[in-house]
Amino acid sequence: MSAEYLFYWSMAATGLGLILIGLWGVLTRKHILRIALAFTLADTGVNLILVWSGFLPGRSAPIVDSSVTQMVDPLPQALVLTSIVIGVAVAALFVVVGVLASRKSGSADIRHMKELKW
Amino acid sequence: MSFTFILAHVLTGLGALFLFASGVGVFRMPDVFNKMHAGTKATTLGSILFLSGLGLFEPSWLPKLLLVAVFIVLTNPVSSHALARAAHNDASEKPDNLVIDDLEESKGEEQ
Amino acid sequence: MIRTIVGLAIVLILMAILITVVDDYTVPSALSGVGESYTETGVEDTGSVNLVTAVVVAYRGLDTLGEVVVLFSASTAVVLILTLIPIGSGPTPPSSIVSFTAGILPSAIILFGIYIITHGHLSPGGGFPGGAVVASAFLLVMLGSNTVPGKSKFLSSIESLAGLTFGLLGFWGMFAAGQFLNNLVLPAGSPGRIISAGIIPLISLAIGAKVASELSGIFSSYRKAGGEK
Amino acid sequence: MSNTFMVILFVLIGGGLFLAFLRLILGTKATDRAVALDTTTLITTGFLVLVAFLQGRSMLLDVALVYSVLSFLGVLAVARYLDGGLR
Amino acid sequence: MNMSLFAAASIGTGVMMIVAAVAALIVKKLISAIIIVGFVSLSASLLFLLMDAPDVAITEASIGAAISTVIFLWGRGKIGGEQ
Amino acid sequence: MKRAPAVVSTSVILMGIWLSLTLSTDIQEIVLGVVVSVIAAIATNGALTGNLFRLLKPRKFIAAISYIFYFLGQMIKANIDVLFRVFRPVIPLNPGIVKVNLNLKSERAKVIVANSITLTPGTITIDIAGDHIFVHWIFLPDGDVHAETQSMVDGFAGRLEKIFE
Repeated sequence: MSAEYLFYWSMAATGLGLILIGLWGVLTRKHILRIALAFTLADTGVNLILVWSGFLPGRSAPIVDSSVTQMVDPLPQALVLTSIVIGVAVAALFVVVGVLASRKSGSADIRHMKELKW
Repeated sequence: MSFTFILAHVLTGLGALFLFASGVGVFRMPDVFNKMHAGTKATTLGSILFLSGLGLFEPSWLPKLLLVAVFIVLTNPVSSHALARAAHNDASEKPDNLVIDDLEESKGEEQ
Repeated sequence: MIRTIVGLAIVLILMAILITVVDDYTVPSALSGVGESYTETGVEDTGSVNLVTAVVVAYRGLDTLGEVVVLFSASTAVVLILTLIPIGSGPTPPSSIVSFTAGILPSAIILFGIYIITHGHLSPGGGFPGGAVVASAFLLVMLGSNTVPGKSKFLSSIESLAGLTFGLLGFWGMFAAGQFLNNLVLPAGSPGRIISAGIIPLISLAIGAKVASELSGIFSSYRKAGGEK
Repeated sequence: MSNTFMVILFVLIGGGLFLAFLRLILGTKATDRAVALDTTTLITTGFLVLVAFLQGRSMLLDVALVYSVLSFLGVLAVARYLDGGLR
Repeated sequence: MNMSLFAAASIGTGVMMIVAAVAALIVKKLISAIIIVGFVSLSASLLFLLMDAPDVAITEASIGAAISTVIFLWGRGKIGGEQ
Repeated sequence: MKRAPAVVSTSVILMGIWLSLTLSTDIQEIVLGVVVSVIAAIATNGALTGNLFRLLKPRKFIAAISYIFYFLGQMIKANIDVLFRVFRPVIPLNPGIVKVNLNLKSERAKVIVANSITLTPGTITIDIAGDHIFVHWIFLPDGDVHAETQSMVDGFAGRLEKIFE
């Protein structure tokens, strides 16, 4: 149980935990905005896992400098960078559609949004 | 052990102590206005001391750290004031342990 | 109740699967092949000191263009749907302290956002976070007032111009160097200065303007749907 | 900076952060939570600067700057919402 | 030495994030949940910095702190709370 | 052209911010910084600082410096107060909101006073309405509460009046 080991795995555990909690929230909550919040949490967890997949403890950030010799993988970070901005646009869309649906059905509870069922 | 070195230690230590005190205050104080007393004053001075102390350890960073500190001094009281006003305006959020409340009276006069 | 139990069961099953997947995984000691080659040759290839920006803008520039299109369609959808929602009762006016602060701070925040955008190839940052910071300045203006902004021709023209710039820079690379979004149609310069890394700063500016105008457009249409008191 | 001093700084800042976090989770009213959010973000700004210092790279300070400016905006947004300014 | 401090910091932040995520889903008022999710986003930014990803940290801070909070608050204002 | 001094002083301040952001004296950085800060100052009409040239008279400059030191002294006092308060087993509390006058014309001066009060011993500003300011005390002072609060507010307002006249 070296410090490196704990450092590396705590990140993965956090990301995984957030994904699972977000999934649980999406499955069990009833208020539409609560589901959107759970979705955002799962999104954060996925981003953490993606960045973690390119992370090596003891190396430095991928910005070249005279003092830097070994760097972490820049590719997952680049993917996550775009994913975060997309995430907020999708969350905005989620909220707006939720507001519209709750206006149509008269309640924010998803059990009352019958017309969205197929 | 130069003077700057000792001063840097003292400033960072005091700053961290004030940040800790703000956490304790926010945790222990009973209502929202009193929480705000701890959460605003102690974090502001704590951040200034902590950042300038670290700036003495690494003098080339000092301008940027002071910029962060100035931003905190400018913005922290404003957000705290906005929260206080919101807490007072909202009936369900307002604490009930106030000895004197002139603001409530002047609101009553307006209506 | 049954929903909670079923949800918990599904989550637990998924957790067991994930744990078995990562069970025999150890802390790696080297990067994957792609990452290794990016870190080794990134600076010579693109001239950008910040390798993440190099990947976002140069190596994977086409993906970023698609991503900007996704952002554009999402924000267009938001603005369209917002017109279907009935207009509300309008916000209350802020206190004079908040409105004064919201009047003075935006110039500093915009300067800061432009710093993040233009130094994307030198320090952490780039078009996406810088654009978000510039949009936050707009958000601060919105929080410090209770009026509805006028019809923003300026915002939409900035938005179109930024998208057009991105596309044209890409085609310039295609015609001059035979590759869409070729980075080195401009000289790479000496790494570590502002004018270096080919067209990366220009594309960062385009992305920043695009992101800032999209997010500001979302905020301004929220405010319009809120109505006026 | 000696190791002992660094540990002391970590313990003090982490302790403050944890206590403010507890108030964020337990706080009975929404404004209590908002005050706790304000405090946690400011303590975390200090923490970010400390991390940048330990890694010895001045460019990481940009993160702390963005963090402090935008966390102010987040708290202000919550306050304005509670005040009826975001309708 | 740095490594063990960073390990402690990442474990502490991770525990806080998990607890806050659960709290955000079970807390009564939606406005409290929005505030707590804002905290989770900001802590994620700290974790990204510890994972040597300053670009991602800056983006997460700039998006998660103000912009997504405002979007959710607006939706809360338009829909109304639970019950 | 009435705003020209304000625009010039704002761009100077923004240039200072830019230099401390970049931590570099490369000629390209400086040229870009001048361009960006002038554009930002013109676009926001010099709102960041207002006209700073008025402060260049020696009397006002000294007043500004003395205000800063007075404020820093009060702030350190406030923090020692908070420090000793939060670690007591039972926190001494006697809270109340007091309304006092604030006779300042300039909006900027009012905001500075309100923010200073928030950062100094035992008080935060709750609201400003017209010429009145509402102050929350964590522990109400002995004797006449309104007179005490008025003298505390005037401590700031009187010093600021010298600068903003």
